Amino acid sequence: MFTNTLFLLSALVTLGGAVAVVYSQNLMHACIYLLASLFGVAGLYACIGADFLAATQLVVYAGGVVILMLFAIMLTGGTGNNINRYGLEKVAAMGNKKTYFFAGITAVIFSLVILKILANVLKAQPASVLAANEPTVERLGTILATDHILAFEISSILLLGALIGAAVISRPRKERHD
Amino acid sequence: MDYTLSTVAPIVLIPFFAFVLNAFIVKKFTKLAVAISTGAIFVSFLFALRIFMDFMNVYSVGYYIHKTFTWFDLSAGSHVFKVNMGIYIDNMTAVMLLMVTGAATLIHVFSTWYMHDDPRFGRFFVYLSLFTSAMLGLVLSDNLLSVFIFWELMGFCSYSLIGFYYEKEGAGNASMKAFMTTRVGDVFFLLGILALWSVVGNVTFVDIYKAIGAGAFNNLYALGIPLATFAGVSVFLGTMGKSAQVPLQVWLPDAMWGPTPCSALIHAATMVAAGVYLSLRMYPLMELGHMLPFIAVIGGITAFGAATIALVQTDIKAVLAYSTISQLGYMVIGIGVGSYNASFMHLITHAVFKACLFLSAGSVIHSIHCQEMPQMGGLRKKLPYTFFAMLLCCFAIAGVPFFSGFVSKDRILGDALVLALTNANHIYKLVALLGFGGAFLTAFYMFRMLFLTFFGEPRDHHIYDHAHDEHLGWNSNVPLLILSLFTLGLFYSGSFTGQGEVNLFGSKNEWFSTLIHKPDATSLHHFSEYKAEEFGSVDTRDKVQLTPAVYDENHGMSEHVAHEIHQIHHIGAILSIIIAFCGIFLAYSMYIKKSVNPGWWTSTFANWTKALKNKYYFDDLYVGKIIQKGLLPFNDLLSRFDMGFFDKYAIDGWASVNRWAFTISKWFDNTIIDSGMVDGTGASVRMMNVVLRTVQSGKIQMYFIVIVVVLAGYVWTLSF
Amino acid sequence: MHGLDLLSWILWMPIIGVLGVLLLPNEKTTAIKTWALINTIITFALTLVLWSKFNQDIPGMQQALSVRIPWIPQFHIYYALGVDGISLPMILLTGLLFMLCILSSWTQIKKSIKAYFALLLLLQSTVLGVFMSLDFFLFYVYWEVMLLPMFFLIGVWGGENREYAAVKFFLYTFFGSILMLVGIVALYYVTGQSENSFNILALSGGKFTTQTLSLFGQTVSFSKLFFVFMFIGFAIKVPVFPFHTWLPHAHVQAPTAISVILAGVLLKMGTYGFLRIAFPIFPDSAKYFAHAIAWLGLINVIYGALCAMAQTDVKKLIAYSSVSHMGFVMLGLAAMTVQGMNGAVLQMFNHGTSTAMMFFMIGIIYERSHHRWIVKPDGSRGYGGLYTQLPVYSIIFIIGMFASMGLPGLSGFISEALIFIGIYEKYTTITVLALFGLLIGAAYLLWMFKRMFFGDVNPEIKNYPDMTKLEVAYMVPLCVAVILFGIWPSPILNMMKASVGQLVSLLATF
Amino acid sequence: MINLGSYLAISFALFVCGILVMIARKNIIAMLLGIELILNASALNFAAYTKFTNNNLDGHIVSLFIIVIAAAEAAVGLGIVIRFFQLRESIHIDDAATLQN
Repeated sequence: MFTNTLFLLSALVTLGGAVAVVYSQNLMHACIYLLASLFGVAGLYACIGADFLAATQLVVYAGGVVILMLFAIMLTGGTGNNINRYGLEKVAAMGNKKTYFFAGITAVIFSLVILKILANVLKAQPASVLAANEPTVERLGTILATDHILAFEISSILLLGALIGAAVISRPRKERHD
Repeated sequence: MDYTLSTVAPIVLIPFFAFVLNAFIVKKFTKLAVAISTGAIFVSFLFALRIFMDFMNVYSVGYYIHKTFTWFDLSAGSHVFKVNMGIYIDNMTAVMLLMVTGAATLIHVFSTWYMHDDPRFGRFFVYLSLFTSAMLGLVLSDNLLSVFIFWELMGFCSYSLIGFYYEKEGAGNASMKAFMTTRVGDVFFLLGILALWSVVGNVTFVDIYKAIGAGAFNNLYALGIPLATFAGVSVFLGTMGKSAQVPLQVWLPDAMWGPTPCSALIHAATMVAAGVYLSLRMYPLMELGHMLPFIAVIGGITAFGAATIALVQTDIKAVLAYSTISQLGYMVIGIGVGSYNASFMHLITHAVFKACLFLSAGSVIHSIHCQEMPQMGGLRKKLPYTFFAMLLCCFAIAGVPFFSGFVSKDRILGDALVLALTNANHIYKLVALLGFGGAFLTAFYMFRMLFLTFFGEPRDHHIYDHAHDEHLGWNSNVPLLILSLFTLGLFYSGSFTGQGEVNLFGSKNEWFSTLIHKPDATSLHHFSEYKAEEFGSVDTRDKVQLTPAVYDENHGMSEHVAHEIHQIHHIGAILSIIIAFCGIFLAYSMYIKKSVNPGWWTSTFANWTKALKNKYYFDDLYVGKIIQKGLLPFNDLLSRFDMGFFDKYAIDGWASVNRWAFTISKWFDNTIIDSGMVDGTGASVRMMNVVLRTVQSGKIQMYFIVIVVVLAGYVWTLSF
Repeated sequence: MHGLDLLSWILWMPIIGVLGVLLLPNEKTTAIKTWALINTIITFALTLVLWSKFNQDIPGMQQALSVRIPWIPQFHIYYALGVDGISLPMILLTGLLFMLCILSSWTQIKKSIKAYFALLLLLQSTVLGVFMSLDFFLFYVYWEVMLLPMFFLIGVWGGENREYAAVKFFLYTFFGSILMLVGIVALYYVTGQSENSFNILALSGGKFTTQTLSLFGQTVSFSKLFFVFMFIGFAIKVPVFPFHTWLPHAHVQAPTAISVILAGVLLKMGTYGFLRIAFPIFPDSAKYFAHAIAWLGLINVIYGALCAMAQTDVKKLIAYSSVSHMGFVMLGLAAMTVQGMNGAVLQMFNHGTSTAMMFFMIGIIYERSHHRWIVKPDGSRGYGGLYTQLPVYSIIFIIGMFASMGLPGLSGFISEALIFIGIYEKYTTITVLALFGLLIGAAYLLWMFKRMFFGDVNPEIKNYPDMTKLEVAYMVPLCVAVILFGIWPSPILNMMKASVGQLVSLLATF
Repeated sequence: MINLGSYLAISFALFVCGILVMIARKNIIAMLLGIELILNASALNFAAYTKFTNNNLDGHIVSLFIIVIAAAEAAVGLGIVIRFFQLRESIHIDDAATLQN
C-alpha cells in the first residue's frame, strides 16, 4: 500500500515536474521544476527496490547537477534582456510558438513510433512475479568491482577528464595578440 | 723446479701487465711508467734465468715442459673442436728465453738514457713492454696458432714503433710498408697453419712432429702439390716475411725510421729472428716437403745480396739493417743445409752482437745527432767505450776466431761446404759460394763502417766539436759493454759440465750442440712419448729416466763418411778465417791506409753501384710498378665499375625501366582516367554540394529534429 | 594468466620509449635524449639479464624463455618469441649498439630531435623483433616494419644525397623481402595451412626435400626454388656481391648512428636469416648451393676489399670494408662445419663491434671537419697529421682499425681464423684466394690511416679539439668488447656453440 | 499497479518532455535541462527492466553510469556555456551556428 502510494506520488511529481519544465518561461523556475522531476524519479527508483540508485539520484542530481545549473544560470545572465553585439538577446527567450510547433510535431511523430513499439513490448511481456525488494548496495558493489570493473575504471577516467576539461574550458583566457 | 702458472706465466704476463698499466698512467707518470716497464722485463729475465738454470741442471736432450689449457671449446654434440694454448719449453726455448729477456732488459736500460729527451719517452716504453711480452709469448708457445697470434702482435708493435715519429711522412710510409710486407708472409703462414690443421687436427709442435713421424702427410695433396711441401712453403713464406728474406726484404731497411733502441730490439735481435725460430721449429716439415735446397738458395741470395747493398750505404743504421738481413740469410742457409743447431746458435749470437751494434750506433747518433758516416770519423777518442763495444761486435760479425760469430757462422758455412762437395744437388755449390762470398763482404763492410766512424780525421769538424764526450754511465754504455762481453765465443762453445774441453773451433761436447738437437726423421719417434699436461696438474714425468745428453755428431754415418765430413769442416773453418781477414784487410787498406781508392771501384762499376744504391730496384718494382701501376689503377677501375657501371646501369637501370613504364601510365592516367572520369565526377559533386550546403545550417535544434525523425522512421521500418 | 615474459619486455621496452618520447614536448630536447638513453640502458640491462638466464647447454630454443601466444588464430599466426645461441649474441649486440648510438646522437643530431629518437627506438624494437621471432609471419612483419624508421632516418637526417640513398635502400630491401614473402606464402600452402605453417621451428629440419612444383611447364624442386628466393631476400641485406650497391650509398648518406646500426646490426639480419630460416628449412638446398655461396662469399671478400682501396671517402671505404667482412661470414656459413659456422656467428658479433667503432670514429671526425675526404676531389689531402693533433682519437681509431683488420688479440682475428679453419677442409682454392682478402684488408686500412694520421699537421685541422668526454664514454665499451673478446672469446662462443652444433649436425645429414 | 508498463509509460513521457524542451527552447542552459530529462528517462527504463525481468542488477549499473555521465556532461556542458557566454555575451543557441568565429 505504502509502495503504491509512493509510486503514485512519485509518478505525479516526475511527470508534473517534466511538464512544468516544458512550459515554464522562466529559466530559474524551469530548473527548480527539473529538480522536482528528478526527486520524483528517485522515488520511482525506490518503488522498485533500487535503494542505492535512488540515493545516488538524489545526491548527484539534486546535490550536484541542478546546483551547477543554477550557478551557470546566475553566471550567464543577471542583467535582463539586453541585446548583445550580434543582435540577439543575451539571455535567450524560452522559446516561441514557432519552436513549440516544431517541437510538438517532432514529439508527436516520435511518440507515435514509440507507442507502437511499447504496445508490442507490453503485449509480449509475461506477467511475472515480482521479486522481493532487498538491499542492493552489497550486490551492486560486488558486481561493480568484478564484472564491470573496466567500465567502472573508465568512468573514473571520464570523470577526471570532465573535471579537468570543464576547468580548462571555462577558464578565462587573455586574447592573443597576433 | 716446478713449472706452474706462477713460475712460467709471469715471463709473459709481467711485461704485459706493465703494458696495460703503462698505457693508462704513461701520460701523467712518465718516469714511473718507464721504471715499471724496465723493472717488469728485468723480473721476466730473472724468471727466464731460473728456467735456464733448471735446464742446465737437468742437462738432458729430452727434457721438456709441455703444459696446456683450453682456450675455447666448440665441442657440441658429436662435433669436437677444441683450441688449446700452452707452453712448450725445451732446451731451445730455454736459451731463447734467456736471450730475449736479457737483450730486452739491456735495451730497456739503454732506452732510458737514449730516449730520455724524446717528447714521447713514456709511450716508447709502452710499446716495448707489449712487444717483449709478445715475443716471449711466441717463444713459449706450444703451437703454431699462438705463434701466429704473437707474431702478428709483434708486427703491430713493429708498425707502431717504426711509425713512432708520426709527424714524418716517411715514418708513415715505412711503417705501412713494414706491416704490409710482413703481412704477405703472415697470410701464407696462416695458410700453412690451416693446411697443417686439416691434417693433424691441431697445430701443436709436438703433434705435428708425431704426425710427420707417423707418416700422416703421405699421399696428401693440396692444389696438386704434396701437402707437406704446400704447408712447408707456406710456413717458410711467413719466415721470409718476418725475417726479411728475398724477395720480402724491402721493409727492414725502412724500419730504421724507428728509434734506434727499437731497431736493436725488434729489427735486429728478436722479432726478425722469430721467423728463423719458426722455421727451425718446423724443420721436420721442411725436410719432409723436400724444400731444404730452396730454403738454402733463398738464404744464400739474401746473405750475399744484402751484403752487397750494405757496401754502398752511408747511413750507419742502413749498414746495420742490411747486415741484419744478410745475417738472417745465414741462419736460413743454416736451416737449408741441415745445420740446425748452428743456425739456432747464429740466431742467438747474432742477436747479441747485433743488439750491441745497434745500441752502439745509437750511442754515436745520440752523441753527434747525425747518422751519415761521411760526416763522422775519428770518434774513437770521443766515444771510447762505444768504440770498444763496437770493435768487439765487428770482430764477432766478421767471423774472427774466438768470437761468437765465428763459432756459429763457421759451422753453417762448414755444413754448406760439405753439401756442396758431397751432395748430388749442384745448387748447394752456389749456396756455399754465396755464403763464403757474403762472409767476405760482411767483414769488409762492417770494418768499413767501423773505420769510417771511429778512425781517421774528423770529416765534419762542426759535428765533431759538438759531440758529447762519453762517460761511463749505468744506462748509457754499460749495457753495450755487457752485450759486447757476450760476443766472446767462449760462452757458446764451452762446456758447462766439465765433461769435455773448451774447444774454440767448436766440436766436441760443448753445451750448445749437445743440448739442441735437430728433430729430423731419425729422432722424431721420440716425440711419440711426449705428453702435454694441463696447467695445475701434478708433474708426472720422472726426470731420472730422461735421455742423458750425449753429443752424437755423426749419428748413423759410416766411419769413412764421418771422417770426410770432419775434414771438410776443418777446411771450411780455415777458409772462413782467411776470408774474414781478407775482408778486414781490404777495409783497412781502403779507409785507413787509403792504398786502395774506393772511388775507382764505384766509377768502374757505375751501373752496379747505381743498382746497389737503388737496392736492386725492389722498391721501384713493388711500389712503382706493381702497386702504383697495377693495383691502384685496377682498384680505381673496379670501383668505377661498381658505382659508375654496375650500380648505375644494372641496378638503377631498373629504375629507368620503371620510369619509362611510369611515363606511359601517367599519360593514360592523366588524359583518360583523370580528365575524363575523375574530373567528371568532381564536377558532379560540385553541383551537389550547392544543394547540400543549405542543409549544413549549424542549427543544432534542426539537426536534432532530423535525428529524431529519422530515428523514428528507422525504428518504424524495423518493427513492421 | 602470466605476466609479460622477459623476451617481451626486451621487445616492447623500446616501444615504451617511443611513447615516452612522443609525449614529451618538442622543445625539451634534453629530456627526450635522457629518456631515450635511460630506455636503451634498461633494454641493454634486460638483454644482460637474458644472458644470465640463458642455459648454454641447450642446443635448441630456450624453452624456459619462449613465448607462443595466438595472434591471428584464423591464419595460425602466433606471437612466438624465442632465443637460442645464434640470436642471443645478436640481441646483446643490438642492445649495446643502440645504447651507444643514443649517446653518439646526443650532440650530432640537431633537427627534429623528437622524431629522430622516436624512430631510433622504434628501429630498435623492430630489429629485436627480427632476432626473436619464431613465427615466420611475425618475422616478416618486423623485417618490413624495420624499413620504415630506417627510410626516414636516412631520408631526413642524412647527407646531401639522402633521398636517393633512402629510396634505393628501401626499394632494394623491399624487393628482397617480396621474394621472401613469396617463399612464406608457398610454405604456408605446402604445409596445408595447418597450425605450424608459420612456425619456423616446426618448418625446420628438411621437410621439403621431395616436393616439386610446376613452373612454366618445368618441374622444379620446391626446396631449391624457394631456397634461392629466400637466399636473394637475405643476400640483399647482407649484402652479397651482386646485390651490394645500396650499401655504399646508404652508409655515406646516413647519419653516424644510423650507419653504425646499419653496419653493426642490420647487415647481420641477413646472415641471421640464413642461419635461422634458409638453412634449417631447406638444408638439402643449402648443401647443394654451398659451393656457389662460398664463391659468392669469396667475391665479396676480394671485390669489397679492392673497391675499398680505391675510395677517397672514408665512410665509403669502411662501407666497402663491411662488404668484404660480411664475405667472411658467408664463407663461414658455406663451410657448414662447426668451426666455420661458429666463426661466422662470432664474426657477425665481432664485425658488429669493430665496424661500429669505425663508423663512430668517422662520425666524430666528421663533426669537426664536415667532410670525409681522405683526398679531396681537387687532389689536396683532406686530413693528415691527425695523430699529432688528436692523440686520444688516434689511439681509439687504431684499436678499431686493427680489430677490423683482424689483428690477433683483438676480436676480429678469432672469428676469421675459425672461418678459415672451417672452410679450408672444404674449399682449399677458395681459402687461398680469400686469404688475399686479409692482405688487401690490411692494405686499404693502413693506407687510409697513413694518409689521414701521419705526416705533418694539415693547417685545416689545426683547431680540431680532441675527443670529448662523451665521445670517449661511448667508445670505451666498444674498445673493451673488442679487446676482451679478442683475448677471451669463450663467453660468446660458449653461448652459441650448442645451437650452432645442432645446425651443423642437421646440415651434415643431407 | 507497479509494473513494467507503467514505468515504461512514465519513462516515455519524460523522454517526450525532454525532446520538447530540447527543440522548443532557444536557451542553451534550458536545452541542457531537456537533456537531463532524456537521460533520466532512459535510466529509469534500465532500472525498471532489471526489476521486472531477472533482477540481476545490471540495469542498475547502467543507470549508475548514466548518472555519472550526466554529471560529467553537465560539468563540461556548463563549462562550455560559460565560456561561450564570455566570448559571445550570449547563450542563444543560434549564436552557436558557426564552426569558427
